Amino acid sequence: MTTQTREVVVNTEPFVVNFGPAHPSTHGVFRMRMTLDGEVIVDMEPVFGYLHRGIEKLAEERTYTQVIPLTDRLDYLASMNNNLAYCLAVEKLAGIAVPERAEYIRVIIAELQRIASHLCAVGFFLNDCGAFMTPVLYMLRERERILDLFDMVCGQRLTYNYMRVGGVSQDFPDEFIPAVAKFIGEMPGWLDEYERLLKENEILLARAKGVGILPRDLAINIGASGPVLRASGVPWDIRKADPYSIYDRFEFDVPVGLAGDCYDRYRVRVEEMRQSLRILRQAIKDLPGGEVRSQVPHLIRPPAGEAYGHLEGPRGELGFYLVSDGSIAPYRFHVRAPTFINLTALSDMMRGWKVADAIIVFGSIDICMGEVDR
Amino acid sequence: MTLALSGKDITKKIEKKFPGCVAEAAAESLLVKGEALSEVAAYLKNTPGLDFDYLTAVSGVDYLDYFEVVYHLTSIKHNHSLVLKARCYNRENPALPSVVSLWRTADFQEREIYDLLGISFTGHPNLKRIALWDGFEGHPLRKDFL
Amino acid sequence: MKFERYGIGIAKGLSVTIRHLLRRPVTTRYPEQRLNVSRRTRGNELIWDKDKCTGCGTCAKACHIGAIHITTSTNLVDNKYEVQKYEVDTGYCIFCGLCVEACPFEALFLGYDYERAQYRRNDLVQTKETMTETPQRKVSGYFYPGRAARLPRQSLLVDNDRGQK
Amino acid sequence: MAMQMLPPDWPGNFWAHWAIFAVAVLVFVLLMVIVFIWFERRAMAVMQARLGPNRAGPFGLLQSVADALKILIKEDIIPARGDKVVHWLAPVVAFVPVLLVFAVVPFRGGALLADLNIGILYIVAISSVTTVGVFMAGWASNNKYSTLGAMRQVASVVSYEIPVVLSLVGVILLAGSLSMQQIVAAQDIPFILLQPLGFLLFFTGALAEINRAPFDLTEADSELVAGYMTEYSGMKFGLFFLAEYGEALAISAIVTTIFLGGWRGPVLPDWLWFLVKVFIVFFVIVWVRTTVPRLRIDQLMALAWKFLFPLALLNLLITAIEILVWPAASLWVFVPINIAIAIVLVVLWSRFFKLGWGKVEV
Repeated sequence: MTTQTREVVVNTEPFVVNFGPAHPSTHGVFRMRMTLDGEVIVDMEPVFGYLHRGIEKLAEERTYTQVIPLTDRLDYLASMNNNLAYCLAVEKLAGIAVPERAEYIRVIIAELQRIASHLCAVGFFLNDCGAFMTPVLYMLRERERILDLFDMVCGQRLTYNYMRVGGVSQDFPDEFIPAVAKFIGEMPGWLDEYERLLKENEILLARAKGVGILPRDLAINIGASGPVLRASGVPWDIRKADPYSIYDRFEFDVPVGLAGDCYDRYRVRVEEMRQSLRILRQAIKDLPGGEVRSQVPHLIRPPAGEAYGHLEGPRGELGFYLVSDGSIAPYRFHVRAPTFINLTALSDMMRGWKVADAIIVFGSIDICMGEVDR
Repeated sequence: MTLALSGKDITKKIEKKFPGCVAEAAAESLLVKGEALSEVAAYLKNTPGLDFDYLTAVSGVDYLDYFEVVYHLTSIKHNHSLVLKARCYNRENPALPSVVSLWRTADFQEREIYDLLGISFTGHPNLKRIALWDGFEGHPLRKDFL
Repeated sequence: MKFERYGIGIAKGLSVTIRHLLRRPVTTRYPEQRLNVSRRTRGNELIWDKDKCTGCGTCAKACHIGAIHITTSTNLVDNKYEVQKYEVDTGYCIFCGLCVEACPFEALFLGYDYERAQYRRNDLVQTKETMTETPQRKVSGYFYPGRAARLPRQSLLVDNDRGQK
Repeated sequence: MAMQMLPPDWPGNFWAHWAIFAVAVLVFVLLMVIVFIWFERRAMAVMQARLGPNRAGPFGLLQSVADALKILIKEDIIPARGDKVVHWLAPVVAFVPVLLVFAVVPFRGGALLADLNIGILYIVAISSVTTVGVFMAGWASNNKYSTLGAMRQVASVVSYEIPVVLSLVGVILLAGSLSMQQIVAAQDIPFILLQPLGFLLFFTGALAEINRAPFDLTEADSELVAGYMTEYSGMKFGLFFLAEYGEALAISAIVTTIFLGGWRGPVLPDWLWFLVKVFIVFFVIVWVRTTVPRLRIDQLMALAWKFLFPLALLNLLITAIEILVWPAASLWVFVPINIAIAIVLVVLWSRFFKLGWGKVEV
């Protein structure tokens, strides 16, 4: 990648622009204080906390089951994965076994949620590149199919509150499996059409290739995770590295980018959607019968101790660090939010690029403010 | 499968290098004295056998008579993980050395612990509140915050 | 910008959008056309079965916001407390369904209706009288598969169902 | 089709002609802008698998009228420390040139307000005055986003003026005169076939000048909120909106007149041909806007100077050679030749056209 060095002849004086909390493309309330020299970004300082609700303090006065609706509100675009990560942490803490059918149901739901969340990420990223609302609307149409399935399973479209410690709250209705099978059959077709819309578009290539590069060692050093880390060439996926629940029974591969620029992050997310479809096909095929929830008292009282349960969410490694003092409420509830940590290198990735690139780099990290501010 | 290294066999290695800095070695975690934190952390990151190059999570806990900061370390190369802990006992202004120079992922996380729990990290590039506005007094996640 | 693809990528994109001219729009016109909601939908009201309820208050304890206010008489009539006041402040309630799951006597259900917006905040408070099951105020099949069977089938976008008139 | 040409001063004396056509142009532009706004929202909606406006009036036809009324009633905020007079004047300076452009566009059977013999030169001159209005808006709003947007607009219009003008010169060579009447008269073969490269260059350049589709940098909503229009509300914003769609209408009318043979057409009455062609060109503009992402400002510049400008010169050279060397040959022979040349040139030029990657060491 050639960089032209430019000695400043005319001494322009950089001015500070606030890409403020209420800005059309900040995916929520997030402020970027940018010092600009003309169009070029000299420095950028992220400011957040506008959506801070103190979820970690709230969780300390709720029982282990009552915390689940709170985890819905963390990363509201992938709340099934939040529920699942929390339940994995509590099950590790209290040593609760999960029946076979519940494990399969959890994998099916988590992978559907990953596709829905990646659709959001890709749609909003392409919209930030300027394609006027078309990718977002195609994306919403695809995501609508998945939300219908979730509505059928748990009655809600965004805050599901579906997983429980020890399994899931309700079993699938009998028309769910045919609907998912139909979805898995059609989705690759829709995905191909979605890709043909913008995948090789020259203007998108020009805008996204080589822009906002996160080098490999910086990606590891800032603790990035998920598509952001994998796009920089690090094949680290918790489902493969530390397989939780029954992910070791499915074979799928982990797409890895090369250059770590915005285009690679976009490509890695689209490839991951295809891999999720592959997992779904295998999970649907051998879904066993049986119980969906193990015998767990309504007020779970895990032994005093601590546990760190994590899973591979669509945005990265989502972890819950729980400390229990033997009472019915968690003593300390800490969320390892992937997008909060992926933002650490945002200013390094933006320095030197133009204002238009800042929006694309920010969009390609695919943050969710509910999780960043907690 | 990420192999969770137990505190005991790591202690032997560390005791050889830095005698007397390991306060207590439990089965799956390793408690280090506050002031020896940066050397041990540097040692864990740079020695070829261990090389924990990926700090997954930094979490602060308020146990009323002391504050505890928990570092979840992972090594991407060897796929093993370790839980490192450090405590600070005085409640007025608890302080710990910052590990931002080793892992930049601690930058935002330490700022958040400073903001919500009040533990200040010496050596942090810009230690100021991250989730709350600057004029806010008090640290909400402390047990005695009402 | 490398144009060595000579604008083929742009042409492919244009072919996708033009093809949509021949397809039916996916959206439904809400007031005229309505989609059938899921049989387990957590509608924005609660339905309470007076005679099955023993006044034990488990639902009030299960609610993590304290939206259910219940006061019962102190005497035990054929091992049931007579419930004097049973109110749900749907302004606070987030419809998570934990109370419905917690009720040991199947006396509490979530509603099927989703159009309960009010103009004043205290109209949102459901009192004992406005919580009984009526033909308009149907019960959703959440957590009770038996009741779900009576509700109409959900219209799924996967089956290209745009809802009926 | 016999070309019944209306006499230039049709109803006798000059002033009656001027009055009738001035009113005709005003009504035409305002009515067509209202229909265009509805047409664009409807066309984009269908292309995005949704419905588009369908509540106000049958098929949502009164939607843009409702928008216009809403904007009229809206409060008109003037930024406190902005330059009030310039802020008030900017929308007028941006909208009036758009109306002036229609003075030379022949509507039906040669009926037009003023049959200037320098038709195209007049159009190119007038259409660049809107940029002054836009920059006044950017400066007067005392808002960082507006200034950035306005500067981008000036930079893009200045650099796209040259390829646009050069591609028009190719057409003038073929038609032999600047006046729009003669150009339409000379188009036995629509110039789009004779000048395919010229059409491509003009269309791309024109899109950039009215900052639509891939070049809508100035009010790129994902970056600069609404560019130079950020501080405008009420009727002033309405005027800017009118100006934007008026320019789109102007470009469609110019492309129809110059490249698609204006009002000439086999079966349908001539005024209908003009409308159909204008709507086809506008549909292409809307179609491109729905699909294609936005260019960055430095890529926009590089495209103008390194890609369109050399190609425009080459196109001019080739057209000139063709005219000088084979004046007698029937023009149909040139159609395949020109199309082949256009393809070869685009392929050849895009082979080694590469943008700087825009990362500046800071």
